[in-house]
This record gives sequence, C-alpha cells and structure tokens, in this order.
Amino acid sequence: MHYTNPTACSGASEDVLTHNVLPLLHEIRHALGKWLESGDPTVIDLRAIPMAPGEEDELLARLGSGEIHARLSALGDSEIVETAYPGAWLVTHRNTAGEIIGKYIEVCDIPQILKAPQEDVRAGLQRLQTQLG
Amino acid sequence: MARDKTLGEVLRERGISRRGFLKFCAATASLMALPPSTVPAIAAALEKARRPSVIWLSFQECTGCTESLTRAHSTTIEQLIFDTISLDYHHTLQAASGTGAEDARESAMQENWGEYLLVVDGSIPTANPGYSTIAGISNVDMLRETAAGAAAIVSVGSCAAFGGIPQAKPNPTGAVSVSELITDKPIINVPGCPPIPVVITGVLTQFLAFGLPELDHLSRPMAFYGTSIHDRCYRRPFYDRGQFAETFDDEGAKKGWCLYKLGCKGPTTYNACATTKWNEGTSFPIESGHPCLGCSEPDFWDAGGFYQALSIPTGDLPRAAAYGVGGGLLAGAAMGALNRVRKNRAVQAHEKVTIDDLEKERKP
Amino acid sequence: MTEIEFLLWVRGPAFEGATVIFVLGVAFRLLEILMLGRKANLAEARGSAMLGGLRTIATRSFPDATTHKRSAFTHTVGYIFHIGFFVTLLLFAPHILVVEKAFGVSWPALPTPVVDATAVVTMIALIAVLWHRLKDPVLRFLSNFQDYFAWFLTILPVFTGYIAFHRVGMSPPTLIAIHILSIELLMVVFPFTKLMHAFTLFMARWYNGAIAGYKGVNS
Amino acid sequence: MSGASLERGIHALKEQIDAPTATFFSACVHCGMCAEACLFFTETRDPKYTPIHKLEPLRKVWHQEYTFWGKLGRALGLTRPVTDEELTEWETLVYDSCTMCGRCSMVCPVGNDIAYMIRKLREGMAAAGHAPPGLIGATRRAITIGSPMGVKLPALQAQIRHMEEETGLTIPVDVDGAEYLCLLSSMEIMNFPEYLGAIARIFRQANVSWTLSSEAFEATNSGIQIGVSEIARELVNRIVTAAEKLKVKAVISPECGHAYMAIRWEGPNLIGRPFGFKVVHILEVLDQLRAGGRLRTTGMETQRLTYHDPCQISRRGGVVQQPRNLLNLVAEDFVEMPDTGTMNWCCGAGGGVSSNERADELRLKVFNRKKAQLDAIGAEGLVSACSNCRIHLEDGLEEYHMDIPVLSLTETIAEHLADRESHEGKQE
Repeated sequence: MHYTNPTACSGASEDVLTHNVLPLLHEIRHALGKWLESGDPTVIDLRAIPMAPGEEDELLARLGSGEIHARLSALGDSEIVETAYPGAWLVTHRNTAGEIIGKYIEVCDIPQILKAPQEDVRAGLQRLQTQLG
Repeated sequence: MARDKTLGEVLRERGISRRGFLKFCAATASLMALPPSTVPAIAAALEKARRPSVIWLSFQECTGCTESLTRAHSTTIEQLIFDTISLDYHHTLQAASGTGAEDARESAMQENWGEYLLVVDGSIPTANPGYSTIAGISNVDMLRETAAGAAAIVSVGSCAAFGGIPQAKPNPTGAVSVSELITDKPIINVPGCPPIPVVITGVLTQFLAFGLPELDHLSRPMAFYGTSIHDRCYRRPFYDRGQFAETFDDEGAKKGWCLYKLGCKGPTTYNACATTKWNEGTSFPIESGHPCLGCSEPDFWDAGGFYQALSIPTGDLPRAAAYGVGGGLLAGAAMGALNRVRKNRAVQAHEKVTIDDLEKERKP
Repeated sequence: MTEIEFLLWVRGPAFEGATVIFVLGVAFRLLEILMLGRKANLAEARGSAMLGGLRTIATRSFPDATTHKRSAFTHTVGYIFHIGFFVTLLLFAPHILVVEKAFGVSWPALPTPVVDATAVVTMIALIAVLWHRLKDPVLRFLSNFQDYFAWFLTILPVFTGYIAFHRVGMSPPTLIAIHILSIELLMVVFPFTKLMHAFTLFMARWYNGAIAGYKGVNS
Repeated sequence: MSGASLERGIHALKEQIDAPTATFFSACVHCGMCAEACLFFTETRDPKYTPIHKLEPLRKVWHQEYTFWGKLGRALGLTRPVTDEELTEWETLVYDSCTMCGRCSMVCPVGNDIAYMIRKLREGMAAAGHAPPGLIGATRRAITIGSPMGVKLPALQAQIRHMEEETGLTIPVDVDGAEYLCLLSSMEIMNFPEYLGAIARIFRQANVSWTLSSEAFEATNSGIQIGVSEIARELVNRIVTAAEKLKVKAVISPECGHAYMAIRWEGPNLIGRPFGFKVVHILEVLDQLRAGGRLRTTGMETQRLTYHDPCQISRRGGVVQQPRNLLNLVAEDFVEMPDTGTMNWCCGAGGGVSSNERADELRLKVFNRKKAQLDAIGAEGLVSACSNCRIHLEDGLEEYHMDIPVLSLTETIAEHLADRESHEGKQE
C-alpha cells in the first residue's frame, strides 16, 4: 500500500532543498572511475542520505535507465535496473507487502544479489537430481 | 521448534533463499545505518545466531508499542525473524490466559534460566504496587522475578525506558523505568512513543547477530539512536538558512520550511525517524508538517510544551522585567536619595580651604 | 533532578529570576548614578550640550587615525569581538525566537553557518583580548579580578552556545541548559560589573560630548 | 580650622563626585587606550601614567561612598578606605604627570572625560594636604601678592611705560566704560611684555576701545590648577569686581591656556552666578576683527610655521579655527603638525606642572612627543597662544637642541599690521 504525502509533495516543487543530488552524482562518477581502475565495487545506501521529497526522483531521473532490467522474487520483489551509465545499478528491495526496505546504487559489473549463490545452486542441484531420480 | 537450530537453518527450512536472506541483511544494515560493506558480516553472524527464548512483559502501557510492532498487515522479513525467536510469553498476544499464561512464563524462565531475553514495555508503579498487577502479581515483583534470570533486558518504548507518560507530572502512580529498578542486568533502551517498528525488530536482530550493541549514555543502541532527527532532517537546510514556518498555515509551512519555531525537538531528539520513516517508509512527523515531539527522549511530556522550542524561556518575561524595573527604580531611588544625603552632609561639613591650610601638613 | 527538570528550571524560574535581577540591577544602577546630579553650567554656552552629546555618542565609535594606530590591537580586536558577540546574540534564529516569545518582536536571522563561523571568530577574538590583557604592560597593570571575571562571563555563553549548537560532550538538553545558565550568570552579574558599560557608555559619551559641546568643541 | 587632613580631602571628593563622574567610572572597561593618548605614558612607557589609573583615589571614594556594592564591601570590611599613604603615592601622578590637557578624554572609547575628573580629584588632594609645594607657593603668591609669579602693580606699570615708549602709544589703564578689559598673565608681564605692545598696536589700528585694570590685571588662576575652588573663586572675583567696576562689555583672556579656562568656563560656576559681561580669548577678538575687515596686515612670514594648540584654548576651550584663520593671514607656509587642533599633544607643562619644580625633569622628558611632532613636518617656526606653553616650548627645544623660534600669534599678527605708523618691525 502506498501513501502519498500532500505536504511533502507540495514542498517538493518549492525551493531547493538538501542539495544532495549533485554530490551523489559526483560520488557515482568517482565510483565508476574507481571500478575501472581497481575493480573495487561501491554501494551507496540511498536511504541513509537525507533527501527532500522529490530529490530522489530527480536523482533517478538524471541517472535514467539502461539496458538491463531484472526482477528478483525472493521475500518480495526486488528490482535491479542498470542506469543509463553502464556499471551503475539501481537496486530496490521490497518486502512481500511491496514496501521498500532498501534502495541502493551499486557500482560494479553485476550486483551481488543477481549472482547465483553457491548454497542455492547446491540445493537446486539436489532438487534436480531428486527429480531426475 | 528446536531451540538449538541456527537462524540460517530455520530460515532455509522455511524456504527462504540465500538471495532473500542477503536482501534482509542489506535491509538490516541500512536500518542500523551501517555501511553496505558490512552486509556480509551481518549475514555471517545471523546465519549462526541461535534463536533465544523471549519473554515480553507489559506494565503501565497503552499497547501502542505492541501495536507498532504488529501493525503491518503482511508478513515482512522482520516479522519472519520475529517469528523465528521463541516468544514464550506476551500477555496481549498469547492465546493462553489465567494460570496457563503464567505457567508459560515460569516454564520458559526455568528452561532458559540465565539465557532468555526479557522485553518490557510500560513503566512500573511504585507508589502503590496495587495500581498495576498481572495475575495478582504486582509489576514490581514480576519484573524483579523475571529479570533475575534474563540474559539482557530490552525496554521497549519510552515508558519502559524512561518512565514515559505514566511518569509525567504529577506522576500519580510513582511510575519508574525498568533501569530504575533493575541495575544488575544489561538493559537496552528502545524508546519512542511508540518506537519505530523496524527499530524494535532491528534491535532484536542486532542482538541476535552481535549480542549487546553499542549504547549511548541513555542506553540506546547507537545504530538507531546515534544521530539526531535534526542532523538527518531533509528540512535542515532551511534551519541553516534561517527559514522557519511561523504558524502551521503560513507560507513557510506550505513551502516546507523548518519547524524549529513551532517547537520542533529535532535538534535534541535522537532517533531514526528522519531516515527510516513511518507507515511503511512513507513519511515522518516533520515531513507531514508537524514538529518532532522528542518522544524518544526522557521527560518529553514535561519538557515545556510541544510547541515551544527547547531553548525558549517558559516564564513570563515581560512580567519579570516589569518587576525588575519597578524594584530597580524603587531601590535605585532609595539609594540615590541616600547618596544625596551623604553628599549634602559632605557639603555641609565643608570648611573653607585657605592657602594656609594647604601647607600645614606637608610631608617630607 | 533529571536533565529535563534541570533544563526546565533553567528555562523557567531561573531565567525569570535572572531577568528580574538584570532589569532591577540596571535600573538601580542608573538611578544610583544619575541621582548624584550635576550642577548647572553658568558659563555662557558657545555650542549645544545636547547636540555635542549626541554627536559624541556617534563619533566616539570611530577614533582618529593616530588613536587607531596607537591602539590598533585593542581597537580592531575590540570591534571584532563586540560585533561578533552581538551578531551571535541577536541574529541567531533561536535567540530571536526567545525575544519573540517574550516580547513579540522579531527580525530576520542570519544563516546558521554564518552565525556559527561568527561565534568561532568571536571566541578567537576574545582569547586574543585575554592574551593581550595578560601581555600588554598597561593592561596587565590596570587589570583586576573583575576584568578577568567579566571576560570569562563574556566568553562563557559563546562557548557554551557553540558546544550546544554542535552538541559536543553532553546530552543536548544539558548543553542547552548550561548555555542558558551561562547567560543567566551574565545577566545577574551584568549590572554590578564593568559589563554595565553597555549602558553607561552612552551616558558617558553624552556627558563627554555635552561638556565639550557646551564649549563649542567636537569631542 | 583644622588644616589639611585626610578627612577634609575625602569630604571634598564626596562633594565633587557627580553623575558624570559616577557614569565615567561605571563605564570604564580598563581598555588602556587612554595611556596611548597621554604623553606622560607614551614618552616613558610606564603604566602608572595611564590616565584612568591616576584617578584611583577618586574612584575608590565613589565606589565606597556612592555604590551599593561598595558600601556593602566596606561594611563587611572587604575594602579599605583611601589612606593618606595612598594619597601621598598618588600626589605625583595627579599633579606632576597630568597637565589636565584632556587628550585622554578625546580617545576614551566609552567617552570618559578623565581630565574633568582629575580637576575634581585635585580638590580632594589639596584639601588633604597633598598639593605639590611648588604649586602651593605659586598659589600663595597669587593670593597674597596678586600673581603666582609675585608680579606687583609697579612691575606692570614699569612694563607699561616700557611698551608705551616702544610703540609710541598710550596704554589705557582703568578707563571707565571701555569696551574691553584686557587681562595679562604674569608670564607676559615678566617675560613677554611685547604682547602688551602688540595688542596696543592692533587695537589702535582696529580702533578698539580697551583698558587694563590696575586692580585686576592678572588672568592666571592657580586655584583651578591646584584644585581649590575657594581660592579660584577669590581670584576670579578680583577680575569680576574690576570688570563690573569699569563697566566693560567684555573681558579679554590673554595668551594663556588655563586663564581662559578659569575665567571663561569655570568663572561663573566658581562665583555661582553668570557674568554681566562676556569673556573672550584674544584670538577670538583678533579673528572677529579679521572677519570684520578691521585687521589689515601686510607681508608674510616665509619660513615654515606651525601652530601649537594650547590645550585649554583649543581642546578644552573651543578656540580652534580662529588661530588658523589668523595664521593664514600672515604665514605663507603654514603647516599643521600631525595630531593637531583638538587632538594636539600637550607641551607637557600645563595644569600647574610648570609651577611644580619637582616635575621639571619629567616634563622635559615628555617634551619628546612635541619634538616628534615638529620633526615630522620640519617646522622652522612654532607659533602658539599661551605664554606658559611658550616658556616650556623654549625650554624643551633647548633641551633637545632644536633651533626653532617660538612665536606668539598675537605678536606675529602685530608685526604684520599694515598701519606703517605703528609698525616698528621687531625681529628676533
């Protein structure tokens, strides 16, 4: 269930607020550079950064969307979207009720959560073997 | 449900995938304001954590804290975790009643003596133990008895943590917080009126993963109460620029300016509201246009008014100034009159100074 | 006493008490001084005492070049700490709020970071003033306990305000309480120390200018 | 009569303290800026010469007698009353190292008129028997003989004759109904009689009706220097009586700083009633004549001249612009010293310091300030309008081996009078 907040929305159109959008974009720029140079990934927790209503939308709009759009169904849906800047991913976790429980910008070749975890592979293998008898 | 299984095992038995677990760990790190890089450590710790027995005692409270915790309509991962713990006694939630209920508590205590986690909400009356009893046992006695075998105590809500509203002046029941009665056990305070639901589960999760968390001077977990509302508030730039809403319906209020002048306690309140938010992450009081009440701070009810900033004098200053002027003028006039008398006396005592006077007492 | 009770006491009865003493003290001191009276000047006036007095109230803030050169430190740093003190006192939003709540008047505030920086500058200037007082032969010679005490009372609210704003060391309510208490201390002591110059300097300048102005001199 | 005593001194101070005094002490923040305004400090760098410090006994009496906390402190035995020893210690500060020039009163950032208070403190010091012997001697001569330098009427008469011979003019004495009664300082009578000749010639040219009085020719007033109002009153009364007897319209104060202060500003207050005649300084008269076109001059002084403002005439007296107007009439190269007009530095001999032999060494030492001012502009001639300043300026210049002539402004004007007949060029 999603609520809209009239106060927050009307506030968004007004004056500039936290001014965190631009610094974040710069941080992503640095992270991409670092990834190319040393292969170190970066994860930015968007919910840990104070943003005024509307600012996050602005950030996401500026990041745009790229070629990959993945959906993960594990304890609720998660979206993994490559932004218009390859290597910069927007990861949104939701719980079963559809509430956002985490929102991250990940800078790497592929977000960790998309990779098949060994123990799940092992469990899957077992299941397949059982099925094949 | 076997108690010796690890959390990881329990989750897997319930068909939670590794990805789901990682997702939960990421959400937990975010909640605890830990950097995303700590997710693997959290995962590893939770994986191995064993589910403890939990006894939940409710004293002088409004059930708001329990409401807060159980408010969500659908299953969330936190609730899954919560389900995973063994909630052996919670008199509001449990099906059992009467002696059966008390038996459950006593047996849980016996089985897990020294290891169970005690969660308390509500304050404890001390003026007369009869003000609040459960199954004929006074709150004080029940707390003392149950706390004796607890590994640690989590005081959920401002009442258990600081005395809360029952303790507000004139405090007719002599309400006290848990920490005022129990001094020999580690106590984690999770204040708030109510606390943010995910903060309650987050603290439990943190306790499961890492044991006793780092606490601030009020025994609150630093992970959730480490920064002030003010420091994480999206309206902070307005404060810094000196742009304030003066009333609830003025231009400033509509533009979403800082609510400091309307009594916002954000600068002195330590909680995660500004980032975690409420109602499924929708908003928090300031975002909805209302000043923070400071509900996770001690004595928030008696701190001089919700709509008065914490630094504002509460007295009647014009009256004080008027008394001052009146008294000052009166006393000053008296002193001035005395001075005039003194001066006149000196004038009257004046003897004409002649040239001969000057040389009389020459010193070498 | 819990910290909130302490804060409430400081905000409530203590602030009221301090206000009474401050206002009472100032009124008392002014009457004590003024009722000593002054003889009428019987000499024929060359100029206006009133205008001379008003003129000197204004002009004494701007010394001539030689005086400035000879007392450059006192003058410059004195200006900095006075302006800094009043900027932090009068242009910080929460301070304006105090006046507004009490007396219903308000004015625009400066951006908080500006006030924050001003407070730092003020404290540096005050420390420089103390250093100068301890080092300069004339100042050291003139100084008595009251001079150092007044210095302490002046820097204390700036310092406690600064750590309260940045929430350093103690819980915010305690910090605010200590800050307000330091102001109350200043208010209580104010009328009975040289801090009173904030009022008497205008009278002194007026008298000086009036004495000179009567003789047709711009002092 | 009990003679001078500490008690009488304290009583006198209690009488003297008024609202301005209380205000000034309440406003002082001990900033020390007055030190840098006082030549006794700037030339010695000794902190004890800080002007406000010189007032300590007065401040103590004010605090202990007229403030709540002071009274309480005394009642509780926390502060001690002013002692005779203290006054002994302060005597040199109050009399030897202060000329009441009032420069400190101009720079005090809170506006304290320190000189105003020194004047008051001296009332107490004198009543307590702490006036300097030199000043007491001068005062005694003023009272008993009629002049601090002991000049008697016959001496004046001799100088009148001398000047009449030199100028060929009659110098009027005791002329009833003259417009102006001219006063002289004994310094002028003894050392600079040319002043008398100068005004005779100027007034002749400008057709001014004037007179001297054989009963009151002395303008100086040791009473205000030593700080005894009764004596000052007696001396002023002599002049008032003579002026009223001769029914003059105005009394002209001569080229003397403190005489102007005494008769112009303190006089009516000393006798307790306004005068029935005006009091003007000779420079005011000359400037009025100039403005009215009655002062015609010829020729110009060509050397670089500067003007030393006598403190009591300019800063404390209000005659600032007039000397400049007059100098511009006769000086081609008139240059102001740095810190001029109301901010001029005292020569170091005013306020009774010149009568106080004990202070001789100190006043010559602090003359260094004046030297620096003169050096800064390379002055070739120093004009002033106070005989006391002139004597000390000459002393000081000699002490510092500076070859700069010191001139009287009135005499310099007289030397350039256009009227041939009275012009008898006397060069020095």
